[in-house]
Amino acid sequence: MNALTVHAPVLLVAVPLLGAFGVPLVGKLGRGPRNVFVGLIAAVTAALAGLLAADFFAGSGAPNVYVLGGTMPLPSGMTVPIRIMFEVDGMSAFMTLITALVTLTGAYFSFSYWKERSGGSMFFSLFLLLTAGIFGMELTGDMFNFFVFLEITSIAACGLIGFRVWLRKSQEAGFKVMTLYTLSGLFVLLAVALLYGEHGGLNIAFLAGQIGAAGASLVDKIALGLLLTGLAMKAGAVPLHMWAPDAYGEAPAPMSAVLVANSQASLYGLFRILFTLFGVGVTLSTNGWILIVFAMLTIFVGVTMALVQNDIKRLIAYGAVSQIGYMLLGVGVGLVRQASLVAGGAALADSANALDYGFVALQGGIFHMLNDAACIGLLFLATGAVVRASGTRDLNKMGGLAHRMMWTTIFFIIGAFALAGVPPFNGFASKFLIYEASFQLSPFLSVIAILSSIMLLAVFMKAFQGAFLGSKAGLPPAAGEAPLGMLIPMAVLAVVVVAFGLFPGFFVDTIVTPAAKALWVGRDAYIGAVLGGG
Amino acid sequence: MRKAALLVAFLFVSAFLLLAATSTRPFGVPNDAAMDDYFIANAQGEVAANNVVTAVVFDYRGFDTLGEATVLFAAVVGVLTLFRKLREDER
Amino acid sequence: MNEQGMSVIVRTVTRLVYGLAIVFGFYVIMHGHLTPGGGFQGGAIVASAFALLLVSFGAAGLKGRLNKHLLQSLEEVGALAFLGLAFAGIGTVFFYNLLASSGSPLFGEPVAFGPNAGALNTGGLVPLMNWAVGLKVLTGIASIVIVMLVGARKEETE
Amino acid sequence: MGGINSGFGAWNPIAWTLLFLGILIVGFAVRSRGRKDYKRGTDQAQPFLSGNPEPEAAETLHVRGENLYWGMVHGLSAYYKRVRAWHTGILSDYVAWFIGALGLVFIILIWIG
Amino acid sequence: MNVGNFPFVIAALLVAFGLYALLFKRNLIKMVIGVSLVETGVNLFLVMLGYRSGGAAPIYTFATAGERMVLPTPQALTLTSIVIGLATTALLLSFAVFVHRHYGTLDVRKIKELRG
Repeated sequence: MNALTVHAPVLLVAVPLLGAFGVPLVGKLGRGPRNVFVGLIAAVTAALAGLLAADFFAGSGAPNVYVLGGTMPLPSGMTVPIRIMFEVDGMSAFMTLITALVTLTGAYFSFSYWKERSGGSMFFSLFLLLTAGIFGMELTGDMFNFFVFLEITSIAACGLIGFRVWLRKSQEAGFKVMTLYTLSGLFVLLAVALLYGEHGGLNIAFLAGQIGAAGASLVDKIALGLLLTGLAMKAGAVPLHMWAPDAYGEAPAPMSAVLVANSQASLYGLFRILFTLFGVGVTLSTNGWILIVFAMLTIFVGVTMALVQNDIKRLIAYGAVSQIGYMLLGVGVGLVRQASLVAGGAALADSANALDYGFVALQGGIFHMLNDAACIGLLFLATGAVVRASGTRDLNKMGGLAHRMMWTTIFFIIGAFALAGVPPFNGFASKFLIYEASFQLSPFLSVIAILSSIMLLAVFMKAFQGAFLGSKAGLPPAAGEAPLGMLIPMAVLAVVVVAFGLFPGFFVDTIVTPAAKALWVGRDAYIGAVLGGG
Repeated sequence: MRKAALLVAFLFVSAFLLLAATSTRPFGVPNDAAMDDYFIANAQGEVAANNVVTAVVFDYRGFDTLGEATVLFAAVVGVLTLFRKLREDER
Repeated sequence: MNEQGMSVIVRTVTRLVYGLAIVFGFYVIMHGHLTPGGGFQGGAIVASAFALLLVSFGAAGLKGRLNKHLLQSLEEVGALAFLGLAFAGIGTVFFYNLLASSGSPLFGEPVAFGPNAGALNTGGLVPLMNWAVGLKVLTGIASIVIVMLVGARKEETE
Repeated sequence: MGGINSGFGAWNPIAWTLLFLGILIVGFAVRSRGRKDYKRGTDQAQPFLSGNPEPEAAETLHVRGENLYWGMVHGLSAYYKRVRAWHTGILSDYVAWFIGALGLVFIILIWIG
Repeated sequence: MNVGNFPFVIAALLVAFGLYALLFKRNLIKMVIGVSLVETGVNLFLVMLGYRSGGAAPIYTFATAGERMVLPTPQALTLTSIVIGLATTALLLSFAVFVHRHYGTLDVRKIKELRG
């Protein structure tokens, strides 16, 4: 048991990889063994993530380091780490929970969703590769290793987007998304190269120590710009969001949810760069304002574009884009507040200002990542069931599905209300924190955020009215309730949504606050865990 | 008009790239080579490999190599996925 | 490039060369821990030999020479072997090179410091990983080339 | 347990849900004291569309998704014309936005910040 | 002889050329070429970072005693990124094949069904 918790970080990457390499071989035995294998791998991965998170959140909160191929972080007498290492702090553990939730439900949803498709084993192989890449992005403590996992997610995601070869739009989306992903990945690589040439190291903690000691040079700032833009692109922030509706809309329904988790992993990388790599010592308040401008554009443009979509998956996809903005808003407000506090010489001790509005904003933004993953996952799965039942994605040709599929309707309503921030669901809990904190920075921000949230409810009501309401006269005769294999994952996500909505305090105290502290005050601990002392 | 704005943005980015290239340390004199000197000094002792680059690729940074093999695997699976044989109802 | 491939000169030269290229590729894989090169480079060389076959003989000339499904299965085997070698040291830590200079008869010999001729029997897990990666890369690139060529061929005829 | 506190505001979903349930109970209590002479199956159950007969065809029974919020989109048409023209599906424009944003971020980070 | 930063400037110019091709070329294949140009520039920059003036290849088999060697890490990183570039290029090209199969054109300005 103890050995398992010690090796959990690397097993989180290695087990999905094992599954991905093995699926094509197991798939030769037929669909049954393949599904059992994939289900087993997904369950084991989720269990490992839960184990890792439970072990961390029960522990002292100090980051634990896993050195790959070596026993100690630093060889004797060295000040620079030479091996790749995984570093798990509150934020990483929190993100692994999100990814585990989305990938598990997506995998089990896919079993009945892909029953009558060709190339199923390739589908699951790509899915497991995507899972492994996301976990690696969230756990690694090495810049170049982060880039490698970024590329793994890019290629696997594009393979999944273009999976339905017979749809011309999917191929178009695949080419566009692949080009943009590759470009952003190359900019990240260029930034890594600049940092390596400047400091002669690749470990995030080492680089953070160097930059914190010497201050950010010009080359460091250019690398920061490259990283910021590249990761914002991969997270889908307006005006770099154009690929996102194509990707989420054209990918198979369960994979759209996983793609959202992928965007959130890039968002995590962005936060890691801004808070840890270019952290408290050299944080420029302009960083926070860049994030806030991205966030405002993302929230407003995403929602307003969603309102005029007539393709239901594209509508949900624009809703997902707008939700990325709320996370950016919360964390950007926290970054600006942190920079001003540091500039004012105030101590960031969490006891002193645990309820400082910057910290609350961080809590809200981070909590909203989890809520958004659950709600968007629920909505995409429900949309997949709807599209499968009605045989079309055009809202003008749908209608009356509520007569035939009651449970899907209920799940869709829950997801829509939760994502639009209707109390008492979980979306409101996190948006509440974001509103109140951003109001302290500038009322304008929270006004825009609240208005867009209301507009998002209108957007989902449009989807709901177009797809579910109306007479059953226009329904295709085959349209019926989704099979149980698709309903159970939706039910799991719905339960998660309601639980987070009814007991937000519990989850905020147990898992969100450590993650927020990791960004708010955790920089020295992150560096010290590798370099010693700090 | 649109093309002009594009050109301006492109020139800006290129200018900043050139700025980065010129303001980094000069060619041939590394800033801080402690990590690489460690590799050169200890590759034979720890990995027992004469080729230091291979020692780095497969031992010190072996996990990157695993990820690299994974990327290649993902690309192969992706290409095979695109060119796979479709069922009749999927044409 | 028509169905029969290219002219007789090219095909003759290919017959002479491609075996040589494959042998050289495997040499590069085998001596990855001693000389420049390694699994990726050697695998790419072998795959380039296959690509040479494809270009000169065309997809039709490849029948019976290369089996696509065999290539794919071999690629998965190579990837799994690499992962398994990474798992070998999980007793200590993932990717722990437990064979290096352990005195075991398999690649376990320690090497003297400083320039030396080098012995093939050194490097611990590194040569094994070279073999796994080499197998994976040559099969992977070869299958990519074959599949894309055949797909593009179908594109032309359509 | 349950509630969250943002330093100057608090939100306790349990309390609000209970309050909502209480209001619901009161509403049902009031409703139960209503008239009892409503009969199903009679003309009372028929919808009264200002005297017109009830339409039969599906498209007249259901407002399609596109027509919903037509007025709002129409009112915002000036904004929507611009923002939809912005979303040309051309890959070069996506790359152009990427490059432009990169240049702006460089300017902000290096000249201002 | 001291060449200053001239090699880095060459790499940056390669990246700029790739970006130019991505921005101003209409053909999908040319855009893929632009992507791989950017990639080549980045790889060149990365591998040049490892050069130590007067250094030899970091391989002890043929080395002479007491010789200073160039940094091995950038070479390893470049090997990785080259393979990654191969993978992305292969996937991009096969996507281009299918886009042409569906749309009958490779002009990027005609492939815009996913807009709005």
